[in-house]
Amino acid sequence: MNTATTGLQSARIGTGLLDSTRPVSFQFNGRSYTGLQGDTLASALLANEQRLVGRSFKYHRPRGIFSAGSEEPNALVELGSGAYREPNTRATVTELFEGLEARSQNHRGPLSFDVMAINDHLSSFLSAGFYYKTFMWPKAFWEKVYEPVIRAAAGLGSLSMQEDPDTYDKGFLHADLLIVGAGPSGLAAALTAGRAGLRVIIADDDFLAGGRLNAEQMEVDGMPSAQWAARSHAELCSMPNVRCLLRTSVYGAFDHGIYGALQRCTDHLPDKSSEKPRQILWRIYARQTLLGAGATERSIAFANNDRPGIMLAGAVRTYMNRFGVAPGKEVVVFTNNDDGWRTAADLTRAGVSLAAIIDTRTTSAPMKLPGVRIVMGGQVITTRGRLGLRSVTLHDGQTLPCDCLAVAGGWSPNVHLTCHQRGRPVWRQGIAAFVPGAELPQGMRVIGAANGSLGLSSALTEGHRTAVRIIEASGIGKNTSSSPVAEQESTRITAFWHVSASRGRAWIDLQNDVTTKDIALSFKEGFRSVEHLKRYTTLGMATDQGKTSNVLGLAVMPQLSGKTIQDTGTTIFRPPYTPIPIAALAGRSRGKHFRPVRHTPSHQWAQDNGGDFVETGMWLRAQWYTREGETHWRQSVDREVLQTRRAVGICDVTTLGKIDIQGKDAAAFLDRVYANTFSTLAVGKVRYGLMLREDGFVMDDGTTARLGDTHFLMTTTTANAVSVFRHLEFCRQCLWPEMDVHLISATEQWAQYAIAGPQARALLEGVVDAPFDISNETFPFMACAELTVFNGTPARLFRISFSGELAYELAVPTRYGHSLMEALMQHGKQFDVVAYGTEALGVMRIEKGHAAGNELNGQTTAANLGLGRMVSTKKDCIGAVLSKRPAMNTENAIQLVGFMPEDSAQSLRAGAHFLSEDAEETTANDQGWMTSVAWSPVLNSSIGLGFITNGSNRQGERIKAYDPVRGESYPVRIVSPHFVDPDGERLRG
Amino acid sequence: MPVSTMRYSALKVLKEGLTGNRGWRPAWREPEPRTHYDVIIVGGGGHGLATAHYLASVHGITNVAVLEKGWIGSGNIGRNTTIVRSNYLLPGNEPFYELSMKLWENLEQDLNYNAMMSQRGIVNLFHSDAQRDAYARRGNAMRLAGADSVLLDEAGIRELCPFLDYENARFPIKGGLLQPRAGTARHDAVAWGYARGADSRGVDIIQNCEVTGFTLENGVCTGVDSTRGRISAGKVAVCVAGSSGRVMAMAGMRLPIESHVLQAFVSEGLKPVIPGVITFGAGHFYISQSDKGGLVFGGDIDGYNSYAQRGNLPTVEDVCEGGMAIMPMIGRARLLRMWGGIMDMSMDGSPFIDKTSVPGLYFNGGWCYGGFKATPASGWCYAHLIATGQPHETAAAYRLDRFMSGAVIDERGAGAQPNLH
Amino acid sequence: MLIDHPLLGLRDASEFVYLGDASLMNRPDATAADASQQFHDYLHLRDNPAGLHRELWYHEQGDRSWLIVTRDTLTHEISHVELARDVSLAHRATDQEGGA
Amino acid sequence: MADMTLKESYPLDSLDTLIGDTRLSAVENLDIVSIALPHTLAPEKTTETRASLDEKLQSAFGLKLTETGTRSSNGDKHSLLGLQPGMWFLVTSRRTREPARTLKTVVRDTAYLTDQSDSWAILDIAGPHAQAALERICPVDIDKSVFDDTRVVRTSMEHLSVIIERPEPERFRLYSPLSSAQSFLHAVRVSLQNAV
Repeated sequence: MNTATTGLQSARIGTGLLDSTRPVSFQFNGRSYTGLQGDTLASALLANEQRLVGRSFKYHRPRGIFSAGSEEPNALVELGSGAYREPNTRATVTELFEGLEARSQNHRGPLSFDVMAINDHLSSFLSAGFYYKTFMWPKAFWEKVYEPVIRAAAGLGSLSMQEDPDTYDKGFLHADLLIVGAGPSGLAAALTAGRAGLRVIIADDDFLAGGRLNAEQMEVDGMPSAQWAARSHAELCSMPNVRCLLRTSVYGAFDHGIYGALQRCTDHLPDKSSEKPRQILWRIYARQTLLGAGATERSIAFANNDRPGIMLAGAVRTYMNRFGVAPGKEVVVFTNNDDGWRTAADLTRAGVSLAAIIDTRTTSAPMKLPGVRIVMGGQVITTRGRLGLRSVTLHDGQTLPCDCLAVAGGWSPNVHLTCHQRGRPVWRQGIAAFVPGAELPQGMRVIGAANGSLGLSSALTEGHRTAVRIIEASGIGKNTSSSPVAEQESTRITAFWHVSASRGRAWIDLQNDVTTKDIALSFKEGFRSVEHLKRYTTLGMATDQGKTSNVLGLAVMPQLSGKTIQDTGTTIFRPPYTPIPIAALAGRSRGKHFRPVRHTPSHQWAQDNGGDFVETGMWLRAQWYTREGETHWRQSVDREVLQTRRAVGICDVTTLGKIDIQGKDAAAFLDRVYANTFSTLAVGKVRYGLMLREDGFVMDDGTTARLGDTHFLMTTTTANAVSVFRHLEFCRQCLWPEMDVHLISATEQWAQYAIAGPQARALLEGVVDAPFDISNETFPFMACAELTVFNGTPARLFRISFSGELAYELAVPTRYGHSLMEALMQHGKQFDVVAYGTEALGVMRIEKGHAAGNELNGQTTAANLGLGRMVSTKKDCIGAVLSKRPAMNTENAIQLVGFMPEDSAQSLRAGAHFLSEDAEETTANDQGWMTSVAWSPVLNSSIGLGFITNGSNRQGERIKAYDPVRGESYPVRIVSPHFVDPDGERLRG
Repeated sequence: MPVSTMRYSALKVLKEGLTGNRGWRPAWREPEPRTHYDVIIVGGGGHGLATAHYLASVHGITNVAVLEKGWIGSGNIGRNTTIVRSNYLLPGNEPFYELSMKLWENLEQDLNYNAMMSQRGIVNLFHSDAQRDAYARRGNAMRLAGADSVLLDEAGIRELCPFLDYENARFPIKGGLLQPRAGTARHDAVAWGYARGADSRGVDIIQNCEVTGFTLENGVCTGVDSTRGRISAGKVAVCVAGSSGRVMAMAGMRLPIESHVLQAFVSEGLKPVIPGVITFGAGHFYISQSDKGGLVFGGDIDGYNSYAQRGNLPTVEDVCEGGMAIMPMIGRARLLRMWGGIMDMSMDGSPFIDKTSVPGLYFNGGWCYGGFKATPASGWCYAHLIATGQPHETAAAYRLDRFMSGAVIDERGAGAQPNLH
Repeated sequence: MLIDHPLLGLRDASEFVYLGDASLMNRPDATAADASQQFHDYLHLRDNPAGLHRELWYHEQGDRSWLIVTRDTLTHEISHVELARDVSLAHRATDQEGGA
Repeated sequence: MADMTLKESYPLDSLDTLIGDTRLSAVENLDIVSIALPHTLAPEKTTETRASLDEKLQSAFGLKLTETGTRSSNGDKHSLLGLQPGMWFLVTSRRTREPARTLKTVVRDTAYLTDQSDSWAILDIAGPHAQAALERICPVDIDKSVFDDTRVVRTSMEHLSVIIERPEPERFRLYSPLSSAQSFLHAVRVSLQNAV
């Protein structure tokens, strides 16, 4: 190991596809190493003979590098530091860059001496599902003792607990053909389709196009396979109609040809200060899709098959051929198929010492390997070497010293994306693996190894041929290509899963420490369906989602049940294919940009005048305007209320929903959507409207003005503007399509201001242009008009009042809103005008007893609100019939009334429930609740609105307001909800 | 007749460990169906198994079969986000869920099975005065029903969850409603525990047995036809979340239910991060952390009728946006697996435990996405109804005819539109 | 999902808002003797099929059309899309003929 | 009587900026009026009304009524956007403070009109990276091979309802709700910064 620190890369035996001129230095567990440009973290660690890289989940067994791809179960590290820390990162797919920092995870004390490894010695007490059988006594101990210990021991890496410092982006791509995987079949298909002119997207997880082509010593079209891959990729990149996405994993197949893909843009760059997004989450809309995702090799179950140095045979080839790394000094190959022999061949070719090749088959050796010990019909029984493999023991008892065991258990096609919808893979005995089933996602075809065509030649021709079929079907272009040519290597296999002669634990799922014993136990205890097996043993539930272990587990089951593998069935593959950072799925929708902000036209004015803002849906509204010397919001609100009631106040009510309704049948339409009648409303008049849902509960309310015979302007509450519009469109298009009615939102078109108070008219008379007359006689309460203000600006004026004062609402085209607010305030000075916010608005509407959001909560009826008589009995309307249901019209239904504290010093709180003072505090005795409260500067008292059973007949009664979550309980008296000007003289004055 | 079952304990685990774990026996039998049962429960999910357990253990009715078309626990109890709480608002709901909470608190001792019920609390965040008042109303309603609730201000939330975004949030956190006794439980283990409990008292759990029809004799339900033959019964109790519409259609019934897909998500395993359960209503997001270390989270239903146990991308992204908006420190944690469950969404968001218009046929369903936490009380009250013929007092509001009478239980005030509940 | 809008072609379902069973278009007659029963059934009871489902989608982020989409609730496959207003008008026409 | 007059102000405040090789600019001098064709149950009557409306618009603006999802235009001066069945936006350079009233004298009883001039913030994005930038937020396929100057689309971008058209091969025009103009500008700006 001392060589490692010096950066000699002592296991480097060639340069493979690396750039030997560009050394890259990095750190692992605080020690410095050197690799080469083009290395992964895993290959660089192997080059430096760092074989111990992590610990397993449950038993904390020492683990090394097992694979060369995203299926890696063992070599998980914490990457980066500070806020950039990234737990559970696979060393096998982490592109090496200058200054990379990685740490092993899930151990206490140094990696080589993990105190948690005690679990390994206690393993017989920690068998599958043991925790369901204990930790139950004493009862209180679970949260206090057992669970904290378990939680601390479980988990893998840890988060930095800081905000993710990177930015992320999303995007939408459209293609005639999406090709998943740039291996032999994918490249062949892309070349064919691209040359024919189709819009093609080809995506691959790797930072190099080629897949296995880069890992093998084979030839395509007479050149080395890796060279062919590079050349093909270059040609594809040069085509304007082709988009090559490397470092991009297509993680999910969704309905109707929509795919999710994650492109890693900056992860491999040393400079983390980049302004550009770290990753882009693409949503790809593809007419056709070719899945060329390749295959994943699997292991064989034998005792202690999890030690550092035990590696998949295909991965051994990858490290030698692509990364120029010798995986060991003395290698043994253990195989059940011909592919394992190619590893042996490459090892000897590379001059790595090959101790023996053990083949479970009793056939004759598929190839000659001069000077290599060949054991046909042999088995590896167990292995030795705590922190790294030292030897393997064969079935005949002899022990072979070695530091690397290459295991070839056969290849499993990567069928995952075919299963993301309904597809169920089917077993193909010939290759002893599951292949895609018949039910593929819409528009998807599978090619190459993913389709079970394991040979190179068949992968290339299958990719080409399928692309030709798609071109012909698309009618877009013509095929001009022929299939690339390559030799067809032998892939014969005789299924062999489990060395039954092994005594010790034989690992199936390396990361979750699931062994053949656990599977036997779960079977014994009755957990026999594959789903029960998975859930009881946690097989395949680790970060690799069982890529290397599922099939092995499914194959061991039948040996117990006597069933066949296909009858045993398989668990379902779910997205994502590889784990996706949560931040990437969120994209830009973070912090202040989580959702858009809506501003009213006079937002800037409010900001300049002490406005304090509150979120109302997407809107920002001024809730009050703080003046010099005001230290508490109540001071501001009281001032605004008093000044409005004394003189005149102005409030921005632009956020109210406005719907322009026109058509010959507009009036009749309103009669059907409102509980009360509008056809009788005269032009130039406004009416309060109550809208019900079809179930008879109140949906929304607002005022609607008749601007002409066939022209109405409806206002909705701010909260319901969108849902009411949708509802009206439903009525118009689906229920009464014969009506001549047209809807368009005018919410954004008009800046609207409430002008309320005794001086309101006086103020407006100086604003409205001649000859318009707004005297009480010509422009009484509930009148409206289209006119002009401030010398020619078109405007609409409505005489309506939410505050209970003499009040108007004045609307101008939005672009004049800011200017109007300034002008009104300036012109209003002489009338002692004040700007008031939503809080003062709320105080005044409560003083007046008007219902708002807290009362119109979707659970209340017109009767509850004291508006029962508004529901016309003369006509049908939405909600009329079901509003008559008995339980909604009982004797002691809740009704909206007012409340005042018995002790004037007591301030009321919304959310308090009402009970009789002597009643026991139970659900049965609950009589209602307080909906809205305010401090009334007019009455110098806290006042409230609320619902209480049979309220309108109980005025004057004293009851208890029960508010335990605020530690309060106090007497209140039921009063009229109209605290101010009950007879409404002011608003008519 | 009762069957002897081995008792689980630390000692047992120790003894078996020393003797090579050879002595363990199946957690439940695999019996052949008999020709007749006093009660047939259709559906071997959490609620069905719990019903069987309480029929046997509380009401002494042991001649019971649970018929499951697949493997037990294969429905929503096998695919939920494991949250247990009783923080409801309405009198029709809260006492029922509080009963459930009390049953949860004694579940492990009752079942001799560790379902890892973990009372680490749930907090619902609020962002405005109106939301605060609505939660105060709810918290007080919970107290009236004997549940626990704490209304926290921003400082209280900071103390509980220092890792949330307090500086830069689009919807600033003003506080939250906390229920300390709420938490999570190991969902599969709940099904297995109830199955083992019921089996040990003589209940036959019959897997891979799909009910294909009800046998009706002059209007009375007297049994079922199944893929394993006709089985007669005194009472037939349907309990098939996700298939309610299909199964009740066999009895000629239309239900106030739509089936929708709800997605859920789990991250790679991580060292402890999230203390309890956190819900961020404004961002359609809730999250907890499993004992294995995975962040378990979810949000709204996709919103369209579906019987496919999978959803689509817009919801996935919407949920993760909510997560990043409220706790940007989970950004570099990776989403490991997403899946979907079929929710029987009712017209007011509340469930049904009731007799049907067919004598002898009972119905339990419409749990929306709230079925897991209800499992014990659902079983308890359903068993009570089946055994006594009378609704349990805490479930009396869960009637099928409530839309006719207008006595709806609409927590959200969304009206008769299932995908809004 | 993608919805093949009769006027606009394939559009992402996220542009749409879902309502539910297309039977919600057949609002009962409020003057009928059993109106309360009819409205109860109309608003609350569903076939909720596992298979072909005719359902209402609103193109809120598009042309504001209400569509009737025929979709398989088991596979999510969409086999037919119509403009709800056209269907409603046609339905009315046949009703009137029936009435005449 | 106050002798004040009201000034116009716009949320994008005459923005005109170059990001890399692509230009972002606000358009603030357009009038937009929605034109709705009256419903009638008699198909021939509807066809008649539509024909007469079409004729009036052609003579006044040289614009034909288009199908939903398509647009007609004469240069940048006027354009007609088919946004909904039986509903169009007439977009013209600003001439009056009450365009709906003015247009009424043209179309008379052949259409219902609503002024939309102040409902939308209009943003032009022009340059080599315009399409690549919009690819980050626009779910609809806007590749030049399928999206040209005859098309108009209303869709959802960054949670906002946005109308998009492509008057010229390298220039897109975006209409977003006025109240959230700042949020949408941010979205487009970031898209461009990320794409260039």
